[in-house]
Amino acid sequence: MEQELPLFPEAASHVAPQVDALFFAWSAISIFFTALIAVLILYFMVRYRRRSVDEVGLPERAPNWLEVGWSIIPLVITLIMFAWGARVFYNIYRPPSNAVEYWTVGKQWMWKFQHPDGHREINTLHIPVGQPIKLNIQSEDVIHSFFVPAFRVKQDAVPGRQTQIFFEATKPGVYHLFCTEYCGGEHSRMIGSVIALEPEQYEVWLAGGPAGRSMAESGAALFQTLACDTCHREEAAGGVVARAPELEGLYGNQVRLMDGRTLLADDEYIRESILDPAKKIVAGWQPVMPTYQGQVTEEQLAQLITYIRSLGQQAAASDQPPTAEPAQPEGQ
Amino acid sequence: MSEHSTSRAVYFLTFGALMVLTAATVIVATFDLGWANDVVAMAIAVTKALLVLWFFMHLRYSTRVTVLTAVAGFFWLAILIFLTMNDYATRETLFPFPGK
Amino acid sequence: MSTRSIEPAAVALAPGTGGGHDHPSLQHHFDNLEQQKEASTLGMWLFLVTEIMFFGGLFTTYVVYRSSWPREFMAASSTLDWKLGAFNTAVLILSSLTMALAIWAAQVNRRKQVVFYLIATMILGLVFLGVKAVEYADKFEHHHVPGPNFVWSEDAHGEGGHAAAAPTPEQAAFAHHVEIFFSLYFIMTGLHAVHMICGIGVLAFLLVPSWKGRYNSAYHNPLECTGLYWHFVDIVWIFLFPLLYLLGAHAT
Amino acid sequence: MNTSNTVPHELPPPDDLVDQPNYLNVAYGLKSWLLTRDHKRIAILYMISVTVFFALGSLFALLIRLELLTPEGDLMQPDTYNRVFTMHGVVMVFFFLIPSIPATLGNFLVPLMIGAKDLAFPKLNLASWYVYNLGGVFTLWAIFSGGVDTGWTFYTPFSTNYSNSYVVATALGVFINGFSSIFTGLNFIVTIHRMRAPGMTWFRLPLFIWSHYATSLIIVLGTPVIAITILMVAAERLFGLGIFDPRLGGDPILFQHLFWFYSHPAVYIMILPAMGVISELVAAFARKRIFGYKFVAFASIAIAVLGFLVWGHHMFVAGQSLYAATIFSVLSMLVAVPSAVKVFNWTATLYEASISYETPMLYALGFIGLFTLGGLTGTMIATLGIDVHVHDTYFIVAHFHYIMVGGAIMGYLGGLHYWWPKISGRLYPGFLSRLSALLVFVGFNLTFFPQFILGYLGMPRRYWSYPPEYQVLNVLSTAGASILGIGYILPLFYFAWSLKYGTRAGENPWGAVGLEWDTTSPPPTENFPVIPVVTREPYDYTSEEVHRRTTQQEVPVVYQVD
Repeated sequence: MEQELPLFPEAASHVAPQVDALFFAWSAISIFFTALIAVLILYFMVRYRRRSVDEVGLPERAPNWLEVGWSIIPLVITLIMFAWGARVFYNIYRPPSNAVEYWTVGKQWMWKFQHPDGHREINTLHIPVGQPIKLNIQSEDVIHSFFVPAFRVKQDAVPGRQTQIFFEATKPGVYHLFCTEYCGGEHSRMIGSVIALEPEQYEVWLAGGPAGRSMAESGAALFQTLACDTCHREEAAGGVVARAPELEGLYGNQVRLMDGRTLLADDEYIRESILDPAKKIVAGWQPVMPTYQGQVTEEQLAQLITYIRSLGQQAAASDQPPTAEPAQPEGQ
Repeated sequence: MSEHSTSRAVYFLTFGALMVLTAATVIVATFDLGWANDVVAMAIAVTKALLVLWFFMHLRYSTRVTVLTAVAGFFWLAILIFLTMNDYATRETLFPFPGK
Repeated sequence: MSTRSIEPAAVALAPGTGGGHDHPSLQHHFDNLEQQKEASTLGMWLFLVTEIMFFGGLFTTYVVYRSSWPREFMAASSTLDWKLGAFNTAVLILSSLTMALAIWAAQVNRRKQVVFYLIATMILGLVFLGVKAVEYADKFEHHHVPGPNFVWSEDAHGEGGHAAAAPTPEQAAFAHHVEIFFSLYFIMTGLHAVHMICGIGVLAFLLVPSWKGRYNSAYHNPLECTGLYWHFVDIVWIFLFPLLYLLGAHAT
Repeated sequence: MNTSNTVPHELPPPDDLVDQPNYLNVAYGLKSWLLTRDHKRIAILYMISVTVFFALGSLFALLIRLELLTPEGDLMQPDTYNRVFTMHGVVMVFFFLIPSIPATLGNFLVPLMIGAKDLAFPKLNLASWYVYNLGGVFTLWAIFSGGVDTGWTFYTPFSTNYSNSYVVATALGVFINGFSSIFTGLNFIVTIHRMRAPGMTWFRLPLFIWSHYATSLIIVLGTPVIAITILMVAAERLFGLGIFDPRLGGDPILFQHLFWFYSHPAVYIMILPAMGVISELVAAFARKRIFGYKFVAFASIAIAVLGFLVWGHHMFVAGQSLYAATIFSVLSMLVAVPSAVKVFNWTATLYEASISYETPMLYALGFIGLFTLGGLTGTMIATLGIDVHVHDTYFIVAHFHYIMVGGAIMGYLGGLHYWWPKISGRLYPGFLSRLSALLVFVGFNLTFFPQFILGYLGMPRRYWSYPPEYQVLNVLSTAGASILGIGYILPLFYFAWSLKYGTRAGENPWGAVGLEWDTTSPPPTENFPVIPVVTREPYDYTSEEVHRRTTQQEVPVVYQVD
C-alpha cells in the first residue's frame, strides 16, 4: 500500500510501541525546550531592543540558584530518559526462552535467510505473526546491518562474529528490509522485505507455496524469491551493469562457453548451471553465480527450467533476435 | 624552570636505578607467575618511566602547567584503554550478548 | 630571528619585564628569555602528549588483542630474542643518560662536553637501530613478517620451516592470531625506530651550534626540547620491551 | 526587520585613516604573504584555503541533493554516488569544519584578544597552513583521480579489503591535515598560557579564548589517535597486514573504537569555537556581560573533557557489549548538560539588555535556536532505545547537520560578519547581509527538518536509490538546499565588494568591548602600539570609560541604506 506521503512508520512489532512512546516523549521535551528558548529570545528581542545609540544593558542580578537550576533540571531529565531508553534497549536485545531461531547471512548486496526447518530464502523473509523470533546474523564479507523500520530493530552483521536480534511481529503485512551499514557498490539495492503472515498461512507457505499455479508461473515466482533477477535481467533496468547473461531467448539456442566450446542450451545445461554454475561459464562473464545446491528441491528445479524454457519460446514468438552472443560487460 | 641545574650525581643515580630495574624485570619474567607477571612488569615499567620523567626530563623543576600536561597525556591514554577494554571485557559476561 | 622591515616606532616593553639589551636568541614577540623558555618547554610537552596518544592507539590495540589471545601472543613472543631486547633497553637508557649530561654540560657552559655527549647519544642511537636491523633480518629469514608469505607452523615453533601438512582450522586460526602479533610488533617497533631516526637527525642538527658555543647557561632551549623528545622515545621503549619481548621468557 | 536605529550620518573618511601602517599595507608581493609569520596574514591565507574547500564540499552536497530527487537514482551510477557522498564527508569534516573557525578567526583574534604581539610559535603557525594545503593536495589528487568510496568513516573491513578506490591517498591527505590541526591547537594552548597581557587573568579572558582553549585541548589529545588509526588502515592495504581483518581474527569493531575516540571529540572541535563566537556576538550586540560568565567558561572545559568519554554512542548496534553501550549512554547524557547551560546563559544574557539587530546578531540568534534543537536531538539519539531504530538513518544526518550547518557554519558566518571590519577595515552592506542571513536560516530548516521525518520513517543513510514513498520529503529537502546555497554565495560577493567600496570602519564600529577593539582596524603588525594593561572585567559595558567611548565616538555611517 503505497501511501502518498507517510509521516510515521507502521508499528508492527512488540517493541515498536515502546520505542514510539519513548520517541514521542523525547520529541515533546525537545519541542518544549526549543520553543521555550525561541519564545524567550523573540520576547527579549522586542522588549529590550536598543532605543538609543549609547544605551547599554543593565548588569546581571540573578542569583546563582538560577544557574544551578538549569544545570540540575537538564541532568535529571536526561537521566530519566536514559533509564527509560535502557529498559527499551534490553527488551530488544534479550529474547524470551520460547524464541524460535532463524539465521541470516549478509553477503555483498543480498540477505540469505534460513528457517528453523531448513527452508531457505534470499532477500525476503516470511515469518509467523505472534511468534518471538531470534535472528542470528552473520556476514560473509563486510559489515552489513539488518534493519526493519516497521519492527524498530536494527543489528549490524559483523564478519567474523555472530550477532543477534530479537523481534516478534504483531501485524501481518509486507515490511521494508534495509541494509543500513554502508557496504559498497549496491548498498542501496541490498534491500528486501519481511513478510509477516498469520501462523496458518505461514505453514501453507512453508509447505511449498500456493498450489494451483502452472509450473512456469511457480518458476517465475521462484525466479523472484531466489533473487535470480538481481543478476539475470535486461541491461536497461536502473542502468545497473548486468552481471549475468540474459535468459530471454536462451533456451534451444547455441551458447559459446569461456573455453571456446559451443553447445545447445537444453534442460540438462540449465539444470547444471543452477546446481553447479562454475562448471560451464558463458564466454565473457564472471563466475559470480552462487550455487543453489540444496536450496531448491527437485520440484522447484523443474519449475525453474519450465520458466526459463517459456522465456525461450516467448523470445522466439516475438522473433526478438536471439542474443546468443552475450553483451560484453564493461570492466567492473 | 628556575636556573639551577641538576647535579651530575643525580643523573648517574637515576641511570643506575633504571639499569637495576631493567635487570629486575628480566629476571622476574623468567618465573611463571601467571597473571602476576603482567602486573609486575607494568609496575616496573611505570617506575622506570616516572624516574625518567622526574629526573631526566626535569619535571622536578617544571612549572605546574607542564606537570599537568604530562599527567593529562597519560591520563587520556588510560581513558582510551579503559573504556575500550570496558567493551571487550564485558562482551560475553555481564549481559549474554550473542558473542562467539 | 626575523628582522622585519618596519621597526615599530615606540616598542615600550610591558613594565616590569627585564628590558635592556635583548639576548640574540630572544624572538620579537616574547617579552624576555624566561617567557620564551617556558613557552618552548610547554610547547614541547604538548607535542609529547600528542606522541603519547599516537603510540597510545597501538598500545590499545595490543591490550585488546592480547586479552583476546594470550596463548598466541605468548607463543609468538617466545620467538623474539629477549636478550637482544634487554641489551637494546640498556643502550637506550645509557643514551638517555648521555642526553641528560649534554644538557647539564650546556648549563655549566662546557661546550666541548656538550658536543661529546651529543655524539655519544647519536652513536648509542645507531647501535640501537643496528640491533633492530639484526632482529628484523631474523624475522624475514623465518618468514615471520606478516603479509602474504607469513608462515607459522605449530610444531616448527620458531624454525619457520617448510609447509607442514594442511593445518587444522584451530592451527590456522592460531597462525592468524600470531600473524596479528607480528603485525603489531612490526608497526610498534617500526614506528619507534622512525622516531629514533628523527631524533638522531635533530641531534646531528644541534652539533654545529653546540660546537659554536651557542648553547650556554642562559639559553639552551633547543637542547632541552630535543632532550625531552629523546627521553620520551626512551620511555616508549621502556614499555615496549616487557610487552613484546618478556611475554614468553618463562616459556623457554 | 527594522534597520538599526543608530542615526546614520555620512562622514568623509579622515585622511590619516587611509595610509596608517597596518598588517595589510606593511609589505606587498607574494613573498610577503607566502613567507609571513604574522598570525593575521596566516589567518587570511587560511580563510582563502578554507573557502576553496567549503566550495568543493558544497558542490558535492549539491550533487547528493540532486541525486536524491528521484527514488531510482538517475543522475549517476551507484558507485559514483558512493564516491560523491564520501568526498562530501571527507572535505567538509576534515578540510572545512575542523579548521574553519580556529584557523581563521582563532588565528586572527587569539593574540589580539589577550594582548599579545603574536602566537607563541609563528613559524609553526605558517607550517600549519602549508601542512594543511599539502594534505589538501593529497585529497584533491585522490578526488580527481577517482575519489574514495568508503564513507568519511573509512569503516573496515570494507576500507581495507573490499574497496578498490583511492583509500590510501585520501587517508594520507587526512593524516597530514591532522598535523595542521595539532600545530594550531598547540600554538593556542601555549599562547593562552604564557603570553597574556599584564592584568589579563584567566577570568578576564573573553569567552572566545576559553572556547578556543577547550578546542585546542581536544585537538592535542584526540587528533593523534585518528592519525595512528588511519596509518594502520593504510598499512593494512599496502602491506597486507591483518590488524582489523576479520579473516585473520582481527576485530572491525576495534577500528570503530579507535576512530570514534577522536571523531566524537572532533564534533566538539567543530562546535566549541562557534560557541565562543556566539558568546562574543551576544555580549556585543546585547551590550551586556554574558550571564554566568564563569559557568559558560567552565562549560567549555567540561564539554572538552566529557567529550572524550562518550564515543560509544556511535556503536550501540555495531556489536558492542550491552554493558558498554549502557555506560556510554549515561556518559553521553552528562555531556549534554554543559551545552544546555550555555544555551540558557545566552538566552538569559538578553534579559534587560540593549539588543541591536546587525547581521552578526541575526546569525547568533539563529545559532542558539538551531543548536538547541540539534543538541536535544543529539541527546535523543544517545538514548539507547531510540538509537536502535534511528542509527544510520536520515535522523542522524539531520541531527549532525543541525549541529554542523545550523551551529558551526552559522557561528563561522556570524564571526566573519562581526570581525570583518577589524580584519579588512571595511564595512559591508547591511540589508544584503541580513537578507543572506535570513536565506541561510530558512533554506537550512527547509533542507534538514524533513530529514528528521525521513529518518524516523527508516530511510537509511548513504542510499543511492530509496523506496518511492520517501520522495516527497526528499524533494522538499533538495528545494531547501538550493535556497541555502544562495544564502552562502551572497556573502562571497558583498565581502569582496566591501574590500574596495565598503565604507571605512573605525576602530570600533559596533561599540563593543574587547582588546581587539582597542587597536586600529585593520590592526598594525605588532597588534598594539603599546602592550595594553588590562584592568576591567570582560564585557564590562557599564564602566564610565566604556560609556564615553561608545557614545562620543564619531560612529561613521554604519549603513548605507541602498
